[in-house]
Amino acid sequence: MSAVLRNEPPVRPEYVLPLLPAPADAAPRPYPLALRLWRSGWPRKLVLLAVLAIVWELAARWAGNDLLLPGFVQTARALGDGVVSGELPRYVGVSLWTLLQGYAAGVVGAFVLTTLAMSTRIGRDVLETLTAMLNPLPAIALLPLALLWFGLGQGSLVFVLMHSVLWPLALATYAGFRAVPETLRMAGRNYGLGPLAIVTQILVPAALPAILSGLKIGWAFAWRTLIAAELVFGTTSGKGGLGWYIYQSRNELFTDRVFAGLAAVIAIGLLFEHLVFQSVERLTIRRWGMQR
Amino acid sequence: MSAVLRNEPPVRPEYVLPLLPAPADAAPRPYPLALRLWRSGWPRKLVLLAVLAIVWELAARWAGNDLLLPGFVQTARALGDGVVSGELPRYVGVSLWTLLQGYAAGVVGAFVLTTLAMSTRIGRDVLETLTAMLNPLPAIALLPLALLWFGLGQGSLVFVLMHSVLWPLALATYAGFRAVPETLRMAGRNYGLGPLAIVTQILVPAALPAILSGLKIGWAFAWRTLIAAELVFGTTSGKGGLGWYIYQSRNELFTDRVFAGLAAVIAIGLLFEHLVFQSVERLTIRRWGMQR
Amino acid sequence: EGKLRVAQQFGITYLLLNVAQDQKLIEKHGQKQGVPVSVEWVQLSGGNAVNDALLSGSIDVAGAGVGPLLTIWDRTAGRQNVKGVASLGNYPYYLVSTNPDVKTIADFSDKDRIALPAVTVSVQARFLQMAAAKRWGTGEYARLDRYTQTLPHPDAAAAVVAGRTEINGHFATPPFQEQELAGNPKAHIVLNSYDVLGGPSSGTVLYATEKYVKENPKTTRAFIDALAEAADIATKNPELAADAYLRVTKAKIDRAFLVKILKNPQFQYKVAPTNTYGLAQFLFQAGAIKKQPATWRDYFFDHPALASGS
Amino acid sequence: MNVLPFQVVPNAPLLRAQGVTIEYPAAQGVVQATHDVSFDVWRGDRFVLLGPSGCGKSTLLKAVGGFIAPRAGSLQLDGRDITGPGRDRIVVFQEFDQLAPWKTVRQNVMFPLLAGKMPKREAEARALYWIGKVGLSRFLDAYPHTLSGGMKARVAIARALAMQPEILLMDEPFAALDALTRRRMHEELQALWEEVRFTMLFVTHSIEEALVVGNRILLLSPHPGRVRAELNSHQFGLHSAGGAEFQATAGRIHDLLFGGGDVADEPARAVQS
Amino acid sequence: MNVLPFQVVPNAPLLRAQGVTIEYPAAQGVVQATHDVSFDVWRGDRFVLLGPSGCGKSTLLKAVGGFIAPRAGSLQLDGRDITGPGRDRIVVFQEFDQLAPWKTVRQNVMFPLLAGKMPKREAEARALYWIGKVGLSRFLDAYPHTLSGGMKARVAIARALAMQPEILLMDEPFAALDALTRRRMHEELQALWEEVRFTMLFVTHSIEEALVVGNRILLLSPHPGRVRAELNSHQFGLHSAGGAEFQATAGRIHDLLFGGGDVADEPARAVQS
Ligand SMILES: Nc1ncnc2c1ncn2[C@@H]1O[C@H](COP(=O)(O)OP(=O)(O)OP(=O)(O)O)[C@@H](O)[C@H]1O
Ligand SMILES: Nc1ncnc2c1ncn2[C@@H]1O[C@H](COP(=O)(O)OP(=O)(O)OP(=O)(O)O)[C@@H](O)[C@H]1O
Ligand SMILES: [Mg+2]
Ligand SMILES: [Mg+2]
Repeated sequence: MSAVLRNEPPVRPEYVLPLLPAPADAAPRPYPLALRLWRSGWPRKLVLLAVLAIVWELAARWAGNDLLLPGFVQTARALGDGVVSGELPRYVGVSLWTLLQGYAAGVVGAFVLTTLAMSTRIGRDVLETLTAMLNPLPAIALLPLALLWFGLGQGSLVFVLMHSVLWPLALATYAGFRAVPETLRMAGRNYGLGPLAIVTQILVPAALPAILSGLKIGWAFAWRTLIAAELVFGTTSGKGGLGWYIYQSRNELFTDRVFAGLAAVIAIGLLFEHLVFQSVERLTIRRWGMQR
Repeated sequence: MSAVLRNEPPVRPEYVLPLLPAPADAAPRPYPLALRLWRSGWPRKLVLLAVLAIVWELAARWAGNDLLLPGFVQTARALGDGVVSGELPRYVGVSLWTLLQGYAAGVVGAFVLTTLAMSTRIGRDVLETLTAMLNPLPAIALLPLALLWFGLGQGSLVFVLMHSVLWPLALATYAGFRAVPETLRMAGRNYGLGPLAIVTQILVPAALPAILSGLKIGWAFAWRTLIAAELVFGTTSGKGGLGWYIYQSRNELFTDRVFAGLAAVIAIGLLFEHLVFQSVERLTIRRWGMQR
Repeated sequence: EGKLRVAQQFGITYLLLNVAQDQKLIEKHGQKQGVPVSVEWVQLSGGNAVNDALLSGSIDVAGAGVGPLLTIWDRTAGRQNVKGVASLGNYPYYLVSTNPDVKTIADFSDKDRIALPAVTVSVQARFLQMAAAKRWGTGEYARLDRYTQTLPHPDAAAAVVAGRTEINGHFATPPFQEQELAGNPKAHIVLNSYDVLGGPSSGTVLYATEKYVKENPKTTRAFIDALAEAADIATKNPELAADAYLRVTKAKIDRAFLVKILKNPQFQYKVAPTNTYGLAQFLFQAGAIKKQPATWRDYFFDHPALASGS
Repeated sequence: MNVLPFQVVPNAPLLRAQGVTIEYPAAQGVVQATHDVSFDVWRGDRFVLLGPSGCGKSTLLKAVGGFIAPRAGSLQLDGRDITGPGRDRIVVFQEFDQLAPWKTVRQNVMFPLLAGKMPKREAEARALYWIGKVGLSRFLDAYPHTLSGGMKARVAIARALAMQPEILLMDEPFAALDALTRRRMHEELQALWEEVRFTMLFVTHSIEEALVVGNRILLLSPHPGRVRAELNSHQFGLHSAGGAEFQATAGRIHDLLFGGGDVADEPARAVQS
Repeated sequence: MNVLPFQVVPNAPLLRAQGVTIEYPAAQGVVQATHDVSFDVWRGDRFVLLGPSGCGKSTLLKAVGGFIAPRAGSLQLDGRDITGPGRDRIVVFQEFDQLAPWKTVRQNVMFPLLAGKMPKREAEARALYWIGKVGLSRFLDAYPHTLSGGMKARVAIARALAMQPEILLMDEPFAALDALTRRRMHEELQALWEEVRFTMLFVTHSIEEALVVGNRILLLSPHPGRVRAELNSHQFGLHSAGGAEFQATAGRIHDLLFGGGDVADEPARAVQS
């Protein structure tokens, strides 16, 4: 430290100010529209999507092999045709309905498992062991069980979907639950909440960031599984979903339709991410200051 | 409130005690061996595994259909044969090696993506958009790309594995990063840490519970994908892995071998869960009081 | 020249390839042609993976059903121009049912579920449609589709052998059909693909891109010659073929059972395509392919060994 | 909300701690937080735990709250062992994160009331009353993360007071408050006590606060906490702060705590205030 | 560690806040935390921010730390605008969770030293020294979650002091400490200041502490924080607490803060102490 700093700070005169009236808190001043739009993320993401589309198109042209990798334009055309003919929306509808059932089953299962795990030691052992055992199992392992228990069709599909949602969601939720601050948990117990109420009223909201990321992962894996599983079983002719559409197009080497089907998956994924997950985040954890 | 309570508490005499010497902190008194073992979880989990095995065996006997659902005993025998003949360990070795490569690639990718996302707004847009778009895509969507870029074999497998690890891990990590308390982040910035150092020295340890759950999920899905993808990408001259073994056994209607292969997956999953993940948890987040 | 990557799928229908590999016939015939051939054998599952591998240049010759050949021929016309190289022999596909009431395809009802590797698009599904078209008229070809159900062969076979599930029918492929017939006393043949097509017909074929065949005429020739010799061996000496199969595929199937299957008089080991044009025409009528082949030669490369094809 | 409403035994203490030793397991060995602590709290007491940082005050409070089981000794409430937490003993924790981040100030205060099956309207009215008392009426619908440290502490206080529990366990509730706000809190606490006559166990590190708020003070030694003395302070009230007797008692407590006997783990400098 | 080591301008203040208004966005509207606050801090000052709970003290400190940008007005350090956080201004936050839970006490104190490229041995020696000063030598290898509230606060203080920063920003660092420990901290702070002559910005809600620790005190009004007065307290030191002048000044500050003018958002009761 330099010697100059050794100087005492100067002694300054004191002063007292009359107290100004407190200004009223203002309503938020809106930013200019353009800036607001840009900050909202939509335009930035649209630009990003456009860039991705261009990269894809260029890559496809460069590969020059449209049976293997059709370009963006070709895919968009196939997608447009599929939508106009009403074929694609129908497939999407079938898939989405199955998906939602399997997803819901998985969410309920994860909730039950993690609740048990938080309440009892044996529940905890069960959860840890079952996730470690069953999570790595591919869907084909479940096929025989599904056939025996549910027979063909919807039931088996829902079962397999549940398998793909349940474990990752249970893992994420469980990790989130266990990271909830001890003080919050103690407060909940202090107010006489029972084990179930502790879970629903303390752990779930406090672990919501982890649960939401689990839900997103589960959602994505449900799609992956659905597309794969609709090919393997559960399709009775004519009543197939998006996976069937993709499989059939692939069998007939209509690769642009395959990609159109996948583009539909992507579009639904983006829609869900923005309409559902991000809205939920904005209304909950972001609002609560639990996430930046 | 009853009237009795209105009474003032009695005035009691004061007292001062001589200060006793402070007892030295003791080393932890070990619990009896049996209790310690039980609490360590191993015996409980072994009992649980035994129960599961019995349930499986009973279910299989009840179904009485060993082509669809062989029992535990039959599977164990097939597993034993496979291990003794050295066939299964070889397949496991091949699969494990591929898996570790794909897993490592996915982890590195997730780290890069989330680091970018925490440092720049465009990185954030990229991460959010890419995960929402690509995560739901089944591996078949990547097949053409993989074939074009890597051809048949190891390269493509690693690519597809990376796809299955990258997105869920990135999602979980990103959610974990964003839930890190603001104060910790501010402390890090206060000490002049750059963006990368903030990530490695503040965000990663602070978000470790979320990251670990992402790693577990990624690990499980890498297995699922591997088993499925080994069939698609095939084997060259007998160098297949576990997925191929399962596929071939399935084609030959040796359902017990199929289940033996799956049992190997389960066994590896349990081993990894306990030897790797739970050890890491014990040495880190549990020790740091970040997880119950 | 001199390099050959062959993709095959699982099953007895690829027997000729197994024999050629086991006996090193391609290398032998390459020598005869004056090119040392190095062969790489790739195992893939599913016609789609095979097609993708072929189109991406990861393999040179692909093995799959006649259906996929026609599709890829149709779709690559004017681009890669994929055509057949050789047939892998004629094998009957049986439609097996465990429902005693089902004697012919007309007896199927809502109580029945017929497993197919892929409804409407697999070759088995096409055979079923052809049978329906024959019986009820061309417009009614899709009549049985609603009883069909996608299920991979092994799972379907397990279900048929074991009973206990809704699956009581399976349009299969060797050796699953033989296993079903052997494993479940109630299982019986309802339909034989030979009957649909009016005689023995090729099930599985090999195909390649025009580019490869043009650039590697000698290798291609050596390959086809080798297959022809393998067909010869299989016809004359099924035991040897069975051993080759077991050695190459490391399959655990019982040898005696395998030999019995291979000795099935309906099996014909030959490289010339047989009776494929009927299917091609049907596919065109059903709209599955857009181009009408004038003859079977449209979708096969020329080769003397195939001259007797149809 | 009464514990044993008709069996009140005015001749026995409500809370009885006997030889309470509490330990935490740690990597190198166990850490003793308190050693052989005994004290009695009578119905209506405003009982203060006073001691240096790290002496086990929070630990004792949590044990009474039912969150920690003592390693040795017994903790009895109305003659029965404490086995777990309960609505009869409402705790204000020392940490700021005791508020639910997903609830507004109003919801946070209403939460335990609703959990006790109080009708919504009544809970709301009570919550509003107490939020007003702690001076946060303007922040009714603010989420905790938008509050300052002291404001969070005040919400926690309001939440506990709104419960009007029979036993109130408070862990340095006013540490983050400025002089005036703290004084207002003292007054509110006093007024509520006059009205309800709850029993209070109060942790503080301020000698003055102990004298003003409490009627009886337990002095704990530095780590691990052992009983140093138990003193009366019922003679001091809100307005005695300046008086000579008050100063003398404060000085005496200071000497008891820091002057003689065992010293803190670092050699304490002479205290010269 | 010096900011501009050779350009010291002793005739200008080191830190200059001019018309600083800070706002937080909130759902219903913006919340003004401070309004038009101006003050100058000179090199070597121990400048105290004093004001009621929720008046924006922490907010001001974070703004000086570079974590929040003012909505209006300017904050200048050595003539240049503050644009972000930096190692020249070490902050002790009000929250307990400023310690890294994954580091032991020792590692937590060493962390910023190592981040500044100090050799490991030197960092360790310095950490040990300061951990000793805050009385936690016995807890060197303890993880934060095993510490009491006051112990966590002390680790944060040791960490900041070990940095020997040129500017120290402390937000109610001693709020969770008992009288003796707090006094010891005052002494350590004083000793360090004598040695290094750092500049300090210190938030407290205790008038006595402000007088003892600071040489100049900025009084802020209740929410939103506006400047009420700026007073000198360099005449008071560690040992003046009892004196008459001290008491008089404390009383004056009390009146300025709570007595007249604007009142807190709840009608304040008469203060009678
Ligand atoms: N979770 C824990 N694990 C291990 N040790 C702990 C834990 N919590 C507290 N301790 C130890 O117990 C002792 C007492 O802690 P406690 O929190 O009860 O102190 P306190 O009297 O409340 O102190 P303060 O006034 O600083 O809050 C301390 O030495 C601390 O290190
Ligand atoms: N993150 C935030 N979002 C919105 N408003 C906030 C935020 N942090 C603080 N505020 C508001 O700003 C005002 C000042 O808060 P600040 O934390 O600076 O007070 P303080 O003077 O430090 O009070 P205390 O002594 O209680 O800690 C308060 O009214 C508070 O509601
Ligand atoms: Mg404490
Ligand atoms: Mg503050």
